[in-house]
Amino acid sequence: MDPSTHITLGQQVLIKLPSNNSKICELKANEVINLGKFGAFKVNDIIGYQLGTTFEIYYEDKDTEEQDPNLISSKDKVVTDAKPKNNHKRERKDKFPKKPAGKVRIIKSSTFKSSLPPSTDEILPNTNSSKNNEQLIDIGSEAQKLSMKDIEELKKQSMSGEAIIAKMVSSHENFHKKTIYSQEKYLKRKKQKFEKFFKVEYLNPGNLLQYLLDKGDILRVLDISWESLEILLNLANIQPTGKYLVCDETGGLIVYAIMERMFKGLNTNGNGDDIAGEIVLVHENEHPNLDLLKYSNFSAEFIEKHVKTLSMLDYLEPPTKLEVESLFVALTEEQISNLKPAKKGAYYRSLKFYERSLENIKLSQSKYDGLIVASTLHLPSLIPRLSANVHGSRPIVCYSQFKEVLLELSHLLYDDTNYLAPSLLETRCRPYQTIRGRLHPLMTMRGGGGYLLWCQKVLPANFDHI
Amino acid sequence: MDPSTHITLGQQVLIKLPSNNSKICELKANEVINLGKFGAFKVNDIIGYQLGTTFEIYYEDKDTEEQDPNLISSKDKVVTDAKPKNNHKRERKDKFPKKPAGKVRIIKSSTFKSSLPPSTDEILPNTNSSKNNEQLIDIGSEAQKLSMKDIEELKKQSMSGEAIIAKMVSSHENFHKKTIYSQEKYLKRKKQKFEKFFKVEYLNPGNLLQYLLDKGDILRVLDISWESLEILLNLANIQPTGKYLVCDETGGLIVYAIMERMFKGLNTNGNGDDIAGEIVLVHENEHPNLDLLKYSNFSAEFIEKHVKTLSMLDYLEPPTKLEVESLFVALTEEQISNLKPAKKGAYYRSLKFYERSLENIKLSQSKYDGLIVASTLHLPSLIPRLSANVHGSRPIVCYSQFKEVLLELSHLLYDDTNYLAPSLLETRCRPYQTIRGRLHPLMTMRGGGGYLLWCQKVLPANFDHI
Amino acid sequence: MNSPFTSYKDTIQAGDLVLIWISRDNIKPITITPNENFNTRYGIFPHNDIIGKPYGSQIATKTSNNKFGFIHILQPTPELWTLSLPHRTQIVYTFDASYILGRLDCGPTTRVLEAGTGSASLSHSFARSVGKLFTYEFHQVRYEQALQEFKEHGLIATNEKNVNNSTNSSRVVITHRDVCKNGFQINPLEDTTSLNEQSLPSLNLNADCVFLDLPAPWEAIHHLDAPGVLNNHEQVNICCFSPCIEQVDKTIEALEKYGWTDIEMVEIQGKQFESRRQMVRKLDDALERLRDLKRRKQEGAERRKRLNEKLASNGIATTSTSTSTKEIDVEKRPY
Amino acid sequence: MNSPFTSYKDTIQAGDLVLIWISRDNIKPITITPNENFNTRYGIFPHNDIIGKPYGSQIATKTSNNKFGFIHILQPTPELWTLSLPHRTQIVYTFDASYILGRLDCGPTTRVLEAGTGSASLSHSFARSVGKLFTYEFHQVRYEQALQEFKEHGLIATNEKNVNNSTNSSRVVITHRDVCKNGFQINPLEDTTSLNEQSLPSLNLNADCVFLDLPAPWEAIHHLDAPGVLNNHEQVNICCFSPCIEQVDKTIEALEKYGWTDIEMVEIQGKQFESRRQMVRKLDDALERLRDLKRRKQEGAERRKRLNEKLASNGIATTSTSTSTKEIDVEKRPY
Repeated sequence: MDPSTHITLGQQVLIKLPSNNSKICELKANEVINLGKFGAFKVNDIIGYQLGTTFEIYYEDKDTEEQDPNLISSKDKVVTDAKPKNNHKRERKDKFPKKPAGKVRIIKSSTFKSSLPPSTDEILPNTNSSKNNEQLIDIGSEAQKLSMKDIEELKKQSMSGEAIIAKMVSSHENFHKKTIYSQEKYLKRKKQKFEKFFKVEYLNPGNLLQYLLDKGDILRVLDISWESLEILLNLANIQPTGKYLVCDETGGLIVYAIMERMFKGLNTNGNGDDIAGEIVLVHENEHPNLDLLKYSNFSAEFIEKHVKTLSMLDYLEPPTKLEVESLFVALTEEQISNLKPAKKGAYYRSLKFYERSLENIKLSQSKYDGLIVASTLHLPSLIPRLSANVHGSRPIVCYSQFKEVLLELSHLLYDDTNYLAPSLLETRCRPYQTIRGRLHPLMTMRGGGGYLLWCQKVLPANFDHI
Repeated sequence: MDPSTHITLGQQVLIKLPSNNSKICELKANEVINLGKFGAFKVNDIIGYQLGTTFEIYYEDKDTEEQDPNLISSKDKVVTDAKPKNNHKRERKDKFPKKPAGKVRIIKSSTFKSSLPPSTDEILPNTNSSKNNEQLIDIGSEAQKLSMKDIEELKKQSMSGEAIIAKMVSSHENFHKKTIYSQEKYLKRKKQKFEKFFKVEYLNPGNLLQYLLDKGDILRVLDISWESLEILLNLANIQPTGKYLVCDETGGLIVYAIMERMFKGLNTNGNGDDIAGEIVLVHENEHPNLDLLKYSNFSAEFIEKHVKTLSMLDYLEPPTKLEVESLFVALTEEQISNLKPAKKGAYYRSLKFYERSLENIKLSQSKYDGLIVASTLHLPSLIPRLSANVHGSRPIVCYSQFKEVLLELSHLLYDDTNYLAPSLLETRCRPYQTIRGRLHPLMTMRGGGGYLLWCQKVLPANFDHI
Repeated sequence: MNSPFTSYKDTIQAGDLVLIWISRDNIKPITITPNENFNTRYGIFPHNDIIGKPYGSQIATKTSNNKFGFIHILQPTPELWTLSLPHRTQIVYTFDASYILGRLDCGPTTRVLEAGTGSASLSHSFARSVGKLFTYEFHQVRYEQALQEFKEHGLIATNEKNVNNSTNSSRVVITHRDVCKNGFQINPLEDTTSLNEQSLPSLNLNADCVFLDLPAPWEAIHHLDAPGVLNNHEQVNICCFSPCIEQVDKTIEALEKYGWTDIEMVEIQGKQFESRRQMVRKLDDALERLRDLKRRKQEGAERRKRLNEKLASNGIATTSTSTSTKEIDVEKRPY
Repeated sequence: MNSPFTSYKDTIQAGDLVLIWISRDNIKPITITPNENFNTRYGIFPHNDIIGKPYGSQIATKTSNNKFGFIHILQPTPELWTLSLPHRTQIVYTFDASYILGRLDCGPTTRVLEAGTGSASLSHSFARSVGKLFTYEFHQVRYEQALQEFKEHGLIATNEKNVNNSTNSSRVVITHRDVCKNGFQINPLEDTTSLNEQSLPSLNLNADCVFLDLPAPWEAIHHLDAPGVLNNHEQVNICCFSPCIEQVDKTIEALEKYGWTDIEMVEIQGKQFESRRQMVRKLDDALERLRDLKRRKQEGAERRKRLNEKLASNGIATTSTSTSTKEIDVEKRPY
């Protein structure tokens, strides 16, 4: 099964909840995933379906529930987001009792609009109901004839979220008096509260980024937006066979995006032996930070083969081959086999270091098909040194959270004939509310998203020889 | 007649043409204004109508045209935009012969949509005509059955622009085969070419700014947009009775906008004796530059009364009263009457300078209800000195074409307890194509428009005394 | 009574409506009252300490743990007032408000129609900058709240006699009305308005411009043609404010039907920036750190080598990296 | 034939399609041909001087007036190709193109449907980044132009045998077709397509994603349900690109009707900045200029006074102002 298209065991996926929250889950065989108030399900039940499928959790038989083998025993390993926040642990437990794992069924649509109960579809388009707003002062729970107890009862009767909401709407005295806007808000709020569906999505870089954004973890990836990330890939002219020099302070998000553009779908047939493309990551600390690659669906072997890492020092000031060789004395097979186990281990470590050093020298002398930089280091000193080995007519693309930083860099590059036409640009995705009859640009766009500088490496002519 | 609402002799107005170009005209009695290919009209004919009226130029009787008294003789003073560009003066003359001044009549609407000939209204909403685009390769003039000669004939027959276009549309073989988009473009192009209407608008700061923008003269006003200008007025809390310290490198546009907000409509009843508000303009050169005020409809007397000007040196380093008095010896009425005429003139000049110097001292010591700055001087050194005399709880608003300049200023003000909550902001007006059925944000928004820094002047507590 | 929104004041007096600036997100309107206290979690501020101080004063207090708390006392303006409103209400913010005032050509003699009043944030901008504001609100509670607020803010005279006398009357007239149903004409004998003059049978509004912030503005537009509503002697501008594009479309339809021309649809995009200083991180410093690491590693390797050769050595040279910092001004948009 | 858009090249050879960069607004595609010249108003550049040079080389020439003219020789990329297109054609620019590729989750194995081809600017982005592009153009002339271009660019093999063999076939298949009327299924026996394999009765497109840039995309959407068009084994993404909001509305209606979910409408706002250095103008320099003026005036006044007192004096002291300049980096959006 291709983990880029189908739900696969061992895969990292994004699970989207009706509340618009999402979580990342690793799909381990025989485990139960608990989505808190939205229910729980067994991983095995969703394996093999297409990524992008929306599932509804349902509970078939109320009476057998207590004896249901799906009921989580205390020995089951439960993946859950619900953390008790304070001392009221017992109360919390009562409010959100341990959810038994329900069965799942596929539902076709997960958009809000199309999952509205039919009875409200006739009410919503009534744009003339605004006048009635006059009579509405406060829509409190007193207008709602269904009590919480009734609702809990309905839930126990395994009624679907949709059905509960339809019932609530028909029981709400003032519902038809609401403006379409408050009708909509009301339904959305209720829906987020009672519906039990979830959607399983491929964890592409955009979804990963959205997840980090929702978690408030966006500064970890230098505040980059999806649209900035995507234009970076295009401007850098990423191709499956390219060899790219990369500096990535986003913990691997940019490397992941480049890998997806280069290799998505290619890593499933064997180990991708026939794929030539390579990413060379230079890092400023002792070890590279590619944390976020753990969410990718590339195997460790695949990553190791296609992503080389070395420190900026090793890249910019590589030792000579002589120096490297002076620190290592190769032993013959026979000599090795005569070593004591501890010595043997030490020898192999030295050998690995030696081989790695030789490879680093090679990498520091290679020519590159592009330079991609997302670094908080001072760019005017960094870029000229890193771009020395970039081929002519190949792009240099720098991302920064701050325009001012790129402004400074652009001035330097303007004055240097090794760079053609530095361009400073910004791209922003403006989302619209996408409900027919109520289309409008959304007012609350997040700030940030970053800026890009793009130019071509060129080879200046020697004007003395003309 | 109120020149802020009605077309008045001696007034400066904006005349908008079907081509979307505009021109500024002073309305002088008995003159003819020539709008080039759109015709010519007599100023007297439009006096007294409401500002905002759209007029059509028409020619009643073709046969009498040659003898028509409206025909411009070479002695008539003609205001015209048409400049011969090259040597083909004679050809040009033939193409655009001297226009006789036509009669004018009011037309209700000047929007493109509503002035479309009715026959095309049925074609335009046909959004399904896109398929037919397949058959269209090039819509050349061969598809147009009316020859230029025919069109000229129609024009001579005093047909209205609308009627000509309707005729052209019905004669165009492929018109119905065009997509709605190219239909629209075609009509618009033709309309701009043949229609003879013009609109007379009040020359408010927004119109003046648009005029400068159209002329490519926007850098003269520091690239400010209308929306930036308007938010400046609100943030500065402009009121008719306020006293504002202003630094304006836009040639008076900002002063004009402040005056309109303070006084619009008040200057018509007498000379506005009872109006208290005052603008104090400090300038960095010997003389202030308030060029653009010539387009305003405030009288010179009104401006002199309400706009005081002094140099930055006079404001920041005023002479003492003693110094000023030491340079002037007052004479008695009798002594003055005994002076020779030349000496008398010199004395009055000295007196004026003396009085002015005393007034400058007063202005440099006054308290102000707001500081408004649009200057290219280094703001971190300018703003603290200019804001010394601003009352507590009064706004300081700085406009700049460049954000970086305000960023630097904002850092300084953050660290200074005399300023509360410096905010750096940007406002942009996004125009939409406003034709029903074809609404969309316009893709080509102009860059620029500037940035604003806003804060409140405050009075820090003395923490030693608590 | 002078309104703090339409005239300047220098000294804080008892009875003044002031805005207490605690922080950008926390601005409180209070009326200065002798012997009362203003309590914050940063300390207690007696009104008596505020009375007599100039507007804009920072007022400091010592907190229990011997630190300082402070607030600023500001005179209200429409812009500061808008900032002080709770974010849950629908507010016309200053970015939009200022553009609207500009496009409606507002000046001190302008007469404005506004429906509905809503949170009255835009009403305050109008009240500051125009001659007369007629505002309409159909929601009973919001009408009463706004009426009360206009009175407290000195924008509606509480003992008014003649509304048409411009020098001596209220800046604002508010009417409880569904303008879509009942239009704009005011009959003080029948309508629930802020007018005290009950003898007027009807009022010539003579509005120079109109602002509609209604769910269905297209239902109100034809009512503008009723006698006395608009100023017939000059060009009248209208602005309809809607969130959804379908609403704009219906509004354009109605405007065209009732003879309005030169219709433009625009959107105002306002941004506010945070500025901060960003440390400049030099490449050389990063390289020096890496060199340092490498030296230590090599020393370790050599030491191990020497140890292997039974040569003891205890001296490890430590190097210190000196980093110099420079800063650059950058902008940062808040979320 | 390797396409310059899908593989890297180091040295410029005869027969190569290259982009000549003259200026930002003037980028010309040419095929390098021995003994030909490239003429600009900056001078004449013989192709022979270009052959054998590395890509990215600046080529200089001496002009008649003994100055230098120069150009840069670049290998085409979809982004540079887009820049080289005349602005009068409708182009999907890189801001939109890159977002579209991202949202459609494009990778080297992706199969894309595109209608219509138009200026083929987006087609080149797809061709670079996906496994297979099926593109449709209903306009006869544009179809032929695009077909010719894809062949010249090595994106359509001119001697192709089997389109379904992914390793050895064209990256692009273009079909002359009105998809609104006739859908997406390709029958090489009947259709005017770039396929040379005439024996295939029909082709499984198995598209993973769809891009529609049509005046009426809603008329094409139901055709996607025809057998073999979409990949039924996985989630398929669609992007419809329209200028007008009414078009978007009709598209949403059709998408919902035919079972598409999670519909989002967005607009990409791309900006490009010019940066420049702005001189810092100091207040002190301005004041010094004014002081200088004042001194001269006072000297003049005193001189006149002395003259009046019949005391002749000819000495005028001139002062010179020294101005120091500093610069600040600013951004400037071009119009």
